[in-house]
Amino acid sequence: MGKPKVGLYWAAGCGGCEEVVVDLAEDLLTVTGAVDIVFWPVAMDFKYQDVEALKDAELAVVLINGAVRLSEQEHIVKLLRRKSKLVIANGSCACLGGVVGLANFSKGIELINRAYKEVPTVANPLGLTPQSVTREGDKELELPDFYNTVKSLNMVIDVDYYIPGCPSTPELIKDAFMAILENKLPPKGAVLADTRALCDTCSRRDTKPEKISIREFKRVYEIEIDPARCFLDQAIICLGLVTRGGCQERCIKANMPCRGCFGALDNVNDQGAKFLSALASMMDSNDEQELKRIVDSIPDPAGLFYRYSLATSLLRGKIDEAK
Amino acid sequence: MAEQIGVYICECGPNIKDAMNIDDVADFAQQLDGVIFARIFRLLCSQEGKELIAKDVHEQGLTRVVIAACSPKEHEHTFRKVISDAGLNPYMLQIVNIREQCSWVIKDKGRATDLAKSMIKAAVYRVAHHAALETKEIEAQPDVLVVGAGITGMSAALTLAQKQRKVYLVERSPCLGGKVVRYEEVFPNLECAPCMLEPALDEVLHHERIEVLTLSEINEVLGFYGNFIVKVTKKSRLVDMQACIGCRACIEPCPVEVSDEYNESLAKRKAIYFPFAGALPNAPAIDKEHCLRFKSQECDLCQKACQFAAINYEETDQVRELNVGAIVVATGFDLFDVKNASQFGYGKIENVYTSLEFERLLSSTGHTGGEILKKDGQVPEKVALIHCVGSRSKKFHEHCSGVCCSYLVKFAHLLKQKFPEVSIVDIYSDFCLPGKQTQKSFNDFSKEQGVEFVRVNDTNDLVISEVDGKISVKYPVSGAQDDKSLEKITAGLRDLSVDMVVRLNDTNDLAINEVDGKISFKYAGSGAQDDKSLEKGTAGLRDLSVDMVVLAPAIVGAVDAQVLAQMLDLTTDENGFFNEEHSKLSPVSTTTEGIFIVGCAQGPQDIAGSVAQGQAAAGKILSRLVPGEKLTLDPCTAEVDEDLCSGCKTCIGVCIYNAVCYDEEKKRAAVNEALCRGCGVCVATCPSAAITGKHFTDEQILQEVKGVLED
Amino acid sequence: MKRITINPITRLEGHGKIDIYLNDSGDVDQAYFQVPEFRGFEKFCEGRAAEEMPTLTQKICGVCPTAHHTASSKTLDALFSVEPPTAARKIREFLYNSFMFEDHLLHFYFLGGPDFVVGPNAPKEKRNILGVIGKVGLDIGKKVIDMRKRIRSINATISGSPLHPVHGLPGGVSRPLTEDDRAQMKDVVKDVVDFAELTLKIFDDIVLKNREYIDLITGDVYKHQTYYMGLVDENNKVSFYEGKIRVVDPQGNEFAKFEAKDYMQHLEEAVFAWSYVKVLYLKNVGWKGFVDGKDSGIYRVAPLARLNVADGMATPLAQAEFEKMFTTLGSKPAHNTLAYHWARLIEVLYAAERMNELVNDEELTSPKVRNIPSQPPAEGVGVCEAPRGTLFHHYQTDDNGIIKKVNLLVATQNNAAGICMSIERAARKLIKGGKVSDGILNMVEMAFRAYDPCLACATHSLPGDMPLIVNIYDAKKKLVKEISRH
Amino acid sequence: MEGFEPKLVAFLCNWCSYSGADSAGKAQKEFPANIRAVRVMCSGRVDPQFVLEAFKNKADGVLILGCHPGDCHYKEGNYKALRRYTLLKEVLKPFGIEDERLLLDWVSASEGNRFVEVVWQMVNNVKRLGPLPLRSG
Repeated sequence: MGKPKVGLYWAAGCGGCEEVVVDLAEDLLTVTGAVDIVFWPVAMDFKYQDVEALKDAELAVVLINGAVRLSEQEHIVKLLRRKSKLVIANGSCACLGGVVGLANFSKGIELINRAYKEVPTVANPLGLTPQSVTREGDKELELPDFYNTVKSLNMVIDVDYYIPGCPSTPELIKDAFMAILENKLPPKGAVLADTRALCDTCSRRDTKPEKISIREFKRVYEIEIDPARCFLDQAIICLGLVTRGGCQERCIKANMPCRGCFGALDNVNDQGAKFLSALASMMDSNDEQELKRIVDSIPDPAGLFYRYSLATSLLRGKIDEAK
Repeated sequence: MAEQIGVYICECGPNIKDAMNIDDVADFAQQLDGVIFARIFRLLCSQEGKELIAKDVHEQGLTRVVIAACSPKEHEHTFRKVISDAGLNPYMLQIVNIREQCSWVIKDKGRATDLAKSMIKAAVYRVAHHAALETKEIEAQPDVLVVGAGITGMSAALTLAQKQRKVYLVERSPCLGGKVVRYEEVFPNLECAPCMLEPALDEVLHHERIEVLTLSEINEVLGFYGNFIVKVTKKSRLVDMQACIGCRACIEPCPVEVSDEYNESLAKRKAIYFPFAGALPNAPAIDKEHCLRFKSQECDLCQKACQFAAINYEETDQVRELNVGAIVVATGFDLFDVKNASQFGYGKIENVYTSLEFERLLSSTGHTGGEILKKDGQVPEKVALIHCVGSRSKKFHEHCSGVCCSYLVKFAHLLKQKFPEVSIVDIYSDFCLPGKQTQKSFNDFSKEQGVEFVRVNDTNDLVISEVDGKISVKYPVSGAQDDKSLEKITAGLRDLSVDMVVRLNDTNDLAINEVDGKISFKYAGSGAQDDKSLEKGTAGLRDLSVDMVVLAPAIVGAVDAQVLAQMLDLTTDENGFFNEEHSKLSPVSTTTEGIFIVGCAQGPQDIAGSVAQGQAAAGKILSRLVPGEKLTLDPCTAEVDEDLCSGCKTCIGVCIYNAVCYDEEKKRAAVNEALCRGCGVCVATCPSAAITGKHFTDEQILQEVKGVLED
Repeated sequence: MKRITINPITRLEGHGKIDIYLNDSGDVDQAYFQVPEFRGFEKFCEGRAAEEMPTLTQKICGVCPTAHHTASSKTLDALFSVEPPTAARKIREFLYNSFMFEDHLLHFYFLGGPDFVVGPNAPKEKRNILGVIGKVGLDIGKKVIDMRKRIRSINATISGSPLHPVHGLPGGVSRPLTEDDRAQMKDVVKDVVDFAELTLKIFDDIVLKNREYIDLITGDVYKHQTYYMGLVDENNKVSFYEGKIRVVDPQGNEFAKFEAKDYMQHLEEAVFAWSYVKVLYLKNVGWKGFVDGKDSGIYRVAPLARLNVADGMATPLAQAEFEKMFTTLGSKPAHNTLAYHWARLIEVLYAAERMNELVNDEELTSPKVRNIPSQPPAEGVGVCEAPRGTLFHHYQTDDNGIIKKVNLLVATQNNAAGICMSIERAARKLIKGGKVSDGILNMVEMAFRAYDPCLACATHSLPGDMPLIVNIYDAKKKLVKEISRH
Repeated sequence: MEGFEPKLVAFLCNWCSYSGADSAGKAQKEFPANIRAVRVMCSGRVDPQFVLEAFKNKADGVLILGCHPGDCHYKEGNYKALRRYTLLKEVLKPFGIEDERLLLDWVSASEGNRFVEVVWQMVNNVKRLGPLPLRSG
């Protein structure tokens, strides 16, 4: 038999995670030497049709980045699931819903209306919005349906492994490929990154005191940020303590706090709630009014704590209106 | 192997049976995953009930048990013991409270039945995730360290010093007895304090299982209940206590004179000194700070004077490492520093004394040998006693020291005894005379002196009656009130008044100055005063003249309590007293298990209270730290999974018991099971879900949540 | 009637779909370019903290996140009325040029280039980077990969991540550069000009020396007379990071020149039920449908447009290439869509030269990289030239800096109308008598590929959906022929 | 909401509130069958995830009951609960979950009456709101 066949697909994600595959650089040549990439829309002309032509489970592995937002994406990831032995969710959107998951704080229709009817530059006297089917004279044009709720990949298909990150890193992707080639994969469902939170590898951990007492949270633009000291000790919200490591402290090195893109750890069901719990313990008051004041110094706590994980949070987003 | 869950439903006589369709409930339970049977029984807590369960555990090979009955508060322990005796781990049990929280409160039978079902379902879900827990035991050291050899520490030490147990009594000063031993007579019955203490001092000094370490201080405390390691520095006395007979020959020759802190700095002492006459142990100490030899001068006068070669300049400080199971903190109190309240003129004006200074004036072991004289050697004619100095005031300390009124009464009494002619002005805002005898002694002293404080504050004299549908309160008049409601009082009692009683709202509003050799007072008068000379007085400032003042400053925690608090992981309140674990239920325990706070270290106390607390702490220790026995630890503690812990330290800050610590080597958190109380705060806080709360794990709780909500 | 559905299109960032309708004689009756993707950033950014916008909006596109991050950071400067210190300005501009350099090269070698380097009719499994490497040789291939890697690594040093920068703050950047950083940057920058010139040489050898390609570029299959828009500096030279927006008409006369904050007076969006992409046009000319010429508000942006609106390039080597291109093409503005590829490489050279200027700038390593905002936030507009065209961010917040309203006009939206026209024109010119082949269809795709469109951006949605399929239907939508490219 | 019987989860601290519920029971004070009690050692043990899990599992409301401030068996556990609760309330806003669906309150071991009052109050509030419509689609 020939080299293992590999596919890469890009659903509702920014595509950065496919750039990361390109960032494998010389390793890309190694990988492409060891496998046959038979499907990679951004870089190659193999077509959707070619995928359908494949036998079931003919692909050794497919890397899918992006969440599921449209009917078309659901259709294709299901097709790929059928065609591939392994499915790896690549990046925050596929694993957690990602930033696009923040849309779950709104209803689908609100997003459409804002973009196509309300923004100041739009000239739309007829109040048109994109339709699944449009008749133009004798012609009929289709668009995929826009779902009300953003879903992570594993809400739509069975996922074997997860490589989180916004974006993921070439190192993690290379390791994943190597694990597959050398048949050294961990148990199904594993997240192929660190098992501990970012603090474990954070260069600032030792500056974090055993007790942090915060009476007012600071925003990154409000103060000069000490480049060596734990952000939380500067009253700046950093999600590093609730976020899986493996990102190489990209943000920390740039003197910016963690925003949680690698998602929570194995035993945590809700990244935002867990972070909330830890952060609240640092709020230095036992008085209700004072606590409210401290909480008010956090701008948009929900948007911040669920930055990447809203779609996969326990509540998945804003509840519906009462019937 | 598959789980074998047995469900028992107690009828609890009619209590449960009649409130729901108990058979439905049993049928329902029978269907649940892992349940091999659901039995209904008349009364599970009965002997037969217990035997039934035990029998099933054996014969049916139950692996887990669910008991739907009364509150776990009633019988969780009972049933744990039952299954554990039957060979099952006691934690493989879940109690369902279908009595207090179902049958007794849900009146609708159908609803009660449904609720019972979902409660049992939740318990079955939960119990399936229970883990066998082992009760751990740790070696415990029965010996005890007592810090402070005042009357409190000594009584704790004496209570503790039983067979197979050693007590280390650490005292910073050269002598035992703390403050009390320096009082002459103590209220209410004017016992002679030194005489009262003498036997105790003697017993402590010669007790075979009490090791007294004078001139010693704690520098470091490590470990936890049952296993503390304490570093103590024992400063050199430079006098061999065995050789010394206390002849005092060495004192006179010493050329150095320094202020005598043991006489409240009212007098001078030498560099080699006895804290006071009769201080025990009966040997002087050399104060290195002032001794010329230690200022690199040649002097050995004391050594020359000693007939017994007791003086040894070579003796050096030593550090002792003590291994003890518990620590009793009896560090006593200090007085509010009146210099911080300039209106009292303390420290600026002669003959203005604090109560402790006055005690030394009264004391036959004091520098005046008990003579109360003004600085000019004259006898005082008019003495003012002032209550609540720096206390019961938002400006300084808000608390009431509780003993000042009593000892001021004592002072008044002793003054009158010594100089019947002296007139006393007692300036107070309220009298606090708690306890069995103090009020009585107050009354007795007053009478015996012919002093009558004209103020009725006995509410037993109240007459409450109904007049025209309103409640009327009649009460005897007080001669000296500024209370508007008492304005219209008859002055009938006034004539009887001999000494003056001036009542102020806050004695901290006083201003005391010196005016041509006399001490002048200014105080806010209150309009209605029980004093002939002030009879027609209207509100405003009054002048009144005395020639000696005794202040009763607030009792506060020892000035350096903070230092010790840090070493012991204790906290102190705004008045410098150590915080107890629970103000009512655990007044001498602290949040650090095995460390107890007694006497004035815990809060203002009189002598009896202090002694009682010392003995209470001793009792708590004796009941748990039994020589030869191990300490058993509740297994329901938190546990850190090092493979998940990122060392973010969030858990450490939330534990008030200091049970979670940070391992600097591994960069991981670790829970000390001996200190953990199993509250689970750290479990809920850990952002990595790396901490498990045994027997209340996330999984167990979530299974229960799932169970109660499932349709 | 037959319908050819090209769904999806490939070697671009984003989802695209083409429907070509053939009349009974097999000629093109009508062609549609559709974008089947949408995400709705304008809405879900509402309620977020303003300072999070640079790292939120960059998720619009993983290919040009630096463009969104930069536009967003500049919008925050305006929102909080705070000027970044010079050092911060220069750090941002360096990063921006470094990013343009890398992004344009990605397109040439990975996306658009293969059409020329391996040829439009080459077998499809060759029409990709690996094919390019096969053609230009592994040495150059390794050079390409290595250069990209080194550029990404300095971008990471400057901004945190090689892909999604995180350093942007209102009034500056989160971290100053050290001399060590500068040394690392210099070590890369020393090679960028040579590399740009090497790439231009490859283009020269493979494309410009090839008669066929020249005819293709200058021929009328890929040609439209439109307005052009782009950012220029104070000397009307091409500028990526800041400047004024200049619009020229099809004859090259200045039609408008305006500040970012005035964008609403000049630009408007049309909505079509059959596509998720909103089509931008010049408000003051108006929407006349998918037609070119002076009377149609359709304008184009990105490399060729930027060169068309500018009087030249701010750096000498790029200036020379600028002149060479317009001489070769014989007109300015040049309307030849395929010339986008050429213009893109000239911008690569400009970026390389600009990086050299900045990396040696003393101020680059000044520790002062932030001015803390002192004004309450209110409203701000920010602009920069993304690789694929002019990019506008516009935010309104409450006093607490919580986003109330967002509007985003994104690079490819500017070109959407142009792309639609180009595809239809190419289809009309290339498909005759119902004859379609893989090569022909690829040449239809070349019409949009020249723009290097980012349809992710175009819809503030997520790029790159399905590969291109061509189905030919009859009028009753019966599949009569399925074209396989094997 | 006619005929709607909400399901409420009540996390009760072992020392005060659970005993409070028991004393209501011992006094045979009627309380609604809508309450599903879950015992925890301390209100400070209640992980915000539990609250969300309860909602996710179709709870229409969640109560957290602990010892009165100052009376916590673990000294400060209930304050930890209060801190989390205050922040959780704020975080829940954009999720559209009405304020009355989550309550933190204090019930001591002796306050059987108070327990019953708090519970009835909560049940009535949630009845007014109707079932919790979790996000669909």
